[in-house]
Amino acid sequence: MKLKDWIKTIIFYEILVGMNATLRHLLHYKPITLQYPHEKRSLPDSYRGMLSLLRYDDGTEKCVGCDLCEAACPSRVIKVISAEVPGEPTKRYAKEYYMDMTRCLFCGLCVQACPVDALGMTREYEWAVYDKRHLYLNKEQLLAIGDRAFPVREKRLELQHPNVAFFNVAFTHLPPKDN
Amino acid sequence: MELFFFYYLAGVIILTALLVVALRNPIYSALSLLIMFFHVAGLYVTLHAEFLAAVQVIVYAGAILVLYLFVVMLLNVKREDRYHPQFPIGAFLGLVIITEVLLLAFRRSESGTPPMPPAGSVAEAVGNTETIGDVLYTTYLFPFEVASLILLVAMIGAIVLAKRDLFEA
Amino acid sequence: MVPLSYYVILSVIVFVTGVVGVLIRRNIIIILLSVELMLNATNINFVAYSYYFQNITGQVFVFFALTVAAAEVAVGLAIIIALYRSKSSINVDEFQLLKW
Amino acid sequence: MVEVGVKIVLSLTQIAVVMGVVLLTVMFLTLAERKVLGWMQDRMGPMEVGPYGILQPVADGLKLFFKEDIVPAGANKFLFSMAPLLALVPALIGFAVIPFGPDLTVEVFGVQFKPFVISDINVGILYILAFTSIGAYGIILGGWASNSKYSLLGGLRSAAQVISYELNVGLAIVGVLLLAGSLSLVKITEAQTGWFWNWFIFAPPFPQIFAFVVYFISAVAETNRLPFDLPEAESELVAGFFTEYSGMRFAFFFLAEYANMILVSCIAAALFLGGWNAPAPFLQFHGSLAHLLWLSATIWFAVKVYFFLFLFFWLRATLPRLRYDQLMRFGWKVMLPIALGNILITAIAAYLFPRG
Repeated sequence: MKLKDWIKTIIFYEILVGMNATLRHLLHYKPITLQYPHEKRSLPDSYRGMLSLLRYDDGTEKCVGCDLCEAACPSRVIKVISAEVPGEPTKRYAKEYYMDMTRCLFCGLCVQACPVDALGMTREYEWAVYDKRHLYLNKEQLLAIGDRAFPVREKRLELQHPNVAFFNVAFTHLPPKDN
Repeated sequence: MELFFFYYLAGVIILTALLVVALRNPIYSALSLLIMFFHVAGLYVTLHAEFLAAVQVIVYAGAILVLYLFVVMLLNVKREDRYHPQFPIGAFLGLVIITEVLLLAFRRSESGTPPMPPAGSVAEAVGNTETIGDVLYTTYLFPFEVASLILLVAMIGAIVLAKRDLFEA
Repeated sequence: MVPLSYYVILSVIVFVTGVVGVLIRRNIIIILLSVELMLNATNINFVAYSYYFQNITGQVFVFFALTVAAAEVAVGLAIIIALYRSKSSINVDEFQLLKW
Repeated sequence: MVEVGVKIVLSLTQIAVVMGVVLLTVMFLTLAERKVLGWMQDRMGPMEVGPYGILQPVADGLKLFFKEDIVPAGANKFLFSMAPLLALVPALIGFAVIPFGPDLTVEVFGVQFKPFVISDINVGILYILAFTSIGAYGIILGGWASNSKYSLLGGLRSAAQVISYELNVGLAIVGVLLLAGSLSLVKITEAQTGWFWNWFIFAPPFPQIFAFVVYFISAVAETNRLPFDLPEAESELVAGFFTEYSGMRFAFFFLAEYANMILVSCIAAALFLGGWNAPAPFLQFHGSLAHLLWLSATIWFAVKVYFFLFLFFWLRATLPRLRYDQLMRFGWKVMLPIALGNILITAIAAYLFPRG
């Protein structure tokens, strides 16, 4: 056993095994690289990319200005200034809504915190800009992202329950779907 | 042609030798010594001692001077500001010796300079390296062994001197 | 052809430069470099005489001089490092414990 | 006088051709290294510039040429500018004694001219060793003059490493010199003509295989390539001694590294693998095609050199970097005794079975 180890050291056995491995990869060359700008990966649906604000199908904003996303955010990305809907004292909406995307770490906690499903994570990730200030997004920009990323909004049916769908006032004219 | 080469090499050797002594920054001194070693090697080549020229560059420039640079950088000494106060005495002594030798060299005693070696002489014909090897391993075998012993002693001595905690460990 | 005396003069000038360097410099590293200068001066002489007298012995002795120079450098630099450790200086004026 | 002129013109042409080939090879190597490394790691390597990225070296060269030339504050400007040259010149100057093809003599305008070796001096190997030892100055001075601690550490490490491994290179070569009985690379190559068992790596009295392994490992260490790239270890010392360099000065260090790789490959091919000799005599042009011998000979030489260069990349793709104390211990306690023992045994073998 001693002699065997010694001979292995002399002929660089371990190194030769390693070199064999690298040479095999050279001869059976199957690259796993994607030529990124020319070809792109197909992303999973649950990909956590750029954040966006969503609308209902009739165009009204989903956001009710409850500030829960701001509270949930660990990096203090979100800033909400909520206000009453003029003329309807029971309803509120986000008068201003800012996201500082330079600090966002795409954890998705705000999306989970939102009671009305007003936030969504898109599959956009190509957000390189020359000026950091371009990543400080306001409500219009976030809504535009949402419109771009979710042209057809599938309603989550469980939210149609009257107890849950208290805020979904804009959909009252639609008949509830049965499961 | 040979005279021209000699003047060039000798001029650079003298200039760099003066710079070694005169420059304040030890690194610059070591670098002028490097240039001098190269020109001395060139001088050896004109004297048909190619083997020595190569050894000169390998040993002096490649090993010894790198060690000097190593120590200079290791100690990171600030540049020395003044020469030694015995500067005038040194300069005077140097001048005296130089004038003496120049006088002796130009006096041309009756023996004179030796005759020029004939072209295609022994050292060129056999090949410089072979000749040196022959002499080194036959006539001067004993000095050669002594030299190797000196190197061994120097190696041990250097380790003992430079090792910080040789006897504590 | 270059007369032999030219080589002698060159070697003497370099040698004296080395001597003056040892005398006037206070940085111990440069003093060692000056010693190298002197060794090289003798080597030039050896090689020149070896060529003009067609005797290879001169070159053999240059070879030995190289060996001795290498040994000298190794020990000398070790001494310098040891001195620097104890005195934090390489100025020869500060090493005067044996001075009366 | 005319003869001297013709001689000078011929030599200059030869030098220009060799330098051109070396620099072209360096250009090709920068691309080949990235491609080979990529393929070995299931990547693609550079793909953007030109078809399959083959114009990448040109793009790199242009980028480096037009980059801003930065001299760090507090740097020693003179030495900072000198260091890249001190690194590059010794690497290129060594090619003067490499025989790229058979030892032909052509007469051009009454001047004897050897087209495949710039200068056949009788201490060729010592000449190369002398100038490669100068390469350490470029590294150590570049590190010192940058006025940066990373550079200084890289430079000092490199100087220690290069000096230690140069010794092993020299000692590994001695065995070959004993068998060949000459220091001239042309004569050493000529001593290996015939079948491949005449190559010194398999030579009959005592095969120099151990010397070859010691030489190759030491050569990898001396050129600061992985797995011995401690002087420029990216993850530890940023980039070692050329951390502060940019633009053309950086390019010079880069060129020096690759030129050194080619140089040690050429020496390995000439000393151990028979230089321009084919493995078997019938693999060269012979008979009616004998006047084309130089063509097949240079091709064989190039094949051997490129095999070594590929080996450099292969090792880089396979092995992790050594620790510094491991590197030093390996050099002094493993490589040096093996090289010395090889000299001893080769000397005895050469005495008992003298060649030819």
